[in-house]
Amino acid sequence: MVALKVSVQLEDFSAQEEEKCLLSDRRDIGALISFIGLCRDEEPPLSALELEHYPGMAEAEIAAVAKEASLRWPIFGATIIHRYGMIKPGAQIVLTLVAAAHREAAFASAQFIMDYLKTRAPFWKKRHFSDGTEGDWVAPKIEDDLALDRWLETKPPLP
Amino acid sequence: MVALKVSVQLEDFSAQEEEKCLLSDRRDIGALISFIGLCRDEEPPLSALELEHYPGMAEAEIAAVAKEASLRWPIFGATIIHRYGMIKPGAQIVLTLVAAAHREAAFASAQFIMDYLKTRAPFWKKRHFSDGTEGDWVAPKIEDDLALDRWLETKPPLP
Amino acid sequence: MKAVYFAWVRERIGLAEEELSLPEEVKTVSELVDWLVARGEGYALAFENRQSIRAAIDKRHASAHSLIASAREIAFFPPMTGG
Amino acid sequence: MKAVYFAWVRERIGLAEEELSLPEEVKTVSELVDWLVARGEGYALAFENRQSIRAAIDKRHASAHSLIASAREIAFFPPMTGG
Repeated sequence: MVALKVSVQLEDFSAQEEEKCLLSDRRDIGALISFIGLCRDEEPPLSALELEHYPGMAEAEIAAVAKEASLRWPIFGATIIHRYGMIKPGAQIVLTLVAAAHREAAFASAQFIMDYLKTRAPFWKKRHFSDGTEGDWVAPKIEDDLALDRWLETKPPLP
Repeated sequence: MVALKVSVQLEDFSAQEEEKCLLSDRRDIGALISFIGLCRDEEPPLSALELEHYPGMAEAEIAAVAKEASLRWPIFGATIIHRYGMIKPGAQIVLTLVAAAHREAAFASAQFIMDYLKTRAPFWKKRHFSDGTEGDWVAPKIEDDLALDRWLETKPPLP
Repeated sequence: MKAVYFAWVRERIGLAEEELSLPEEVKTVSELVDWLVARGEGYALAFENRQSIRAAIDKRHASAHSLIASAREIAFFPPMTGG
Repeated sequence: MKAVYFAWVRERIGLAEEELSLPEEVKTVSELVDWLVARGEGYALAFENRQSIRAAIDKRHASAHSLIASAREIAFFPPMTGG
């Protein structure tokens, strides 16, 4: 039984609380990876990033990516939390936790989850600037599409 | 200026405290990776893993690996803590934190640090079993040497 | 059938969602886009670069050729930028 | 010159460290191992599989051919298993 937890939420999260929850009292976990994505400030200065999402589909897509990771690597569990709403520079946006017996599976699946989440989960970022103006929508990065290529070598991509 | 912190210590560590320290009040960090290596229980059941180390060389080798990671990837900082002494199943052994603007550099350098640390930092694990017997020394895994190969493609190995 | 729009597709169309009564000949996502574009300037602007617009049928990723016959909800949105 | 031993090398030799007074002809790590092996059974056992033993000179990784002339501290240990 692989413990997969997905949450799409307005509130901030505590990586520590989630880690405790994922580890519970297991003594077979040798590697715990935590990835936290944060809101970076930019030039011109941001007052916030606004994260829009597609309720229902966002949860389903993240869950599908987590499930796929658990089929590709021997992991014990994964917790993925993605926030929406107005997020200030320095604040947390996304958390991916993976617990496994060995570090290779933990690293690979955490990176896989982040790569696929970036290009499959329906979230969109809009910049709001410190001078009060509403900025543009963040454009997707070409590197994010390229990042998927590394996973194609071993197995077919998600449908 | 890349903030590199290395500690080899008997006491347990708090990943959360170290993360706070590494993030400080920066608003340019977009990705924070935390890797925690834990003592897994085995068959026959362990009472503890005893971690022996070479004082002075352990710190120096880990610092050299962290420095090399900071030269290979654009990262803002890294914190590496490795414990020694008697460590019970479920307890923490090693922490590697990396902060960067983007996830690619954070993932790659955290994995690089763990791979090199495994094979270069002078630590040795001895099993102690629940029935009171002192067990054997943990043998190095062939995968740990193979894990280094992936880093040779891009740049020469550490001296 | 309900249509939902996100991010700058929503802004350009000026609606977050709407009920659509489609003529029978609109069978695929691509044909639905043609039909929407003909409805007005906002739609035309939203779909001016059609390759960059993604679609979902009942909250699952769809392609231009996907059939919409039994769809309850169809979504249009720009490439995703989460994570 | 100080010699330090770790893990099962330490256990087999039965010492964590010792002061060595080396004859002049012992110039490399490899020659030092030969000299140690000749000292007794514990040493011979510790170095019975020589390729698997690692050495460090003044807390830096060294090879079998490294010169030990100016070394203050030389260490011998099995392959590392930290992390």
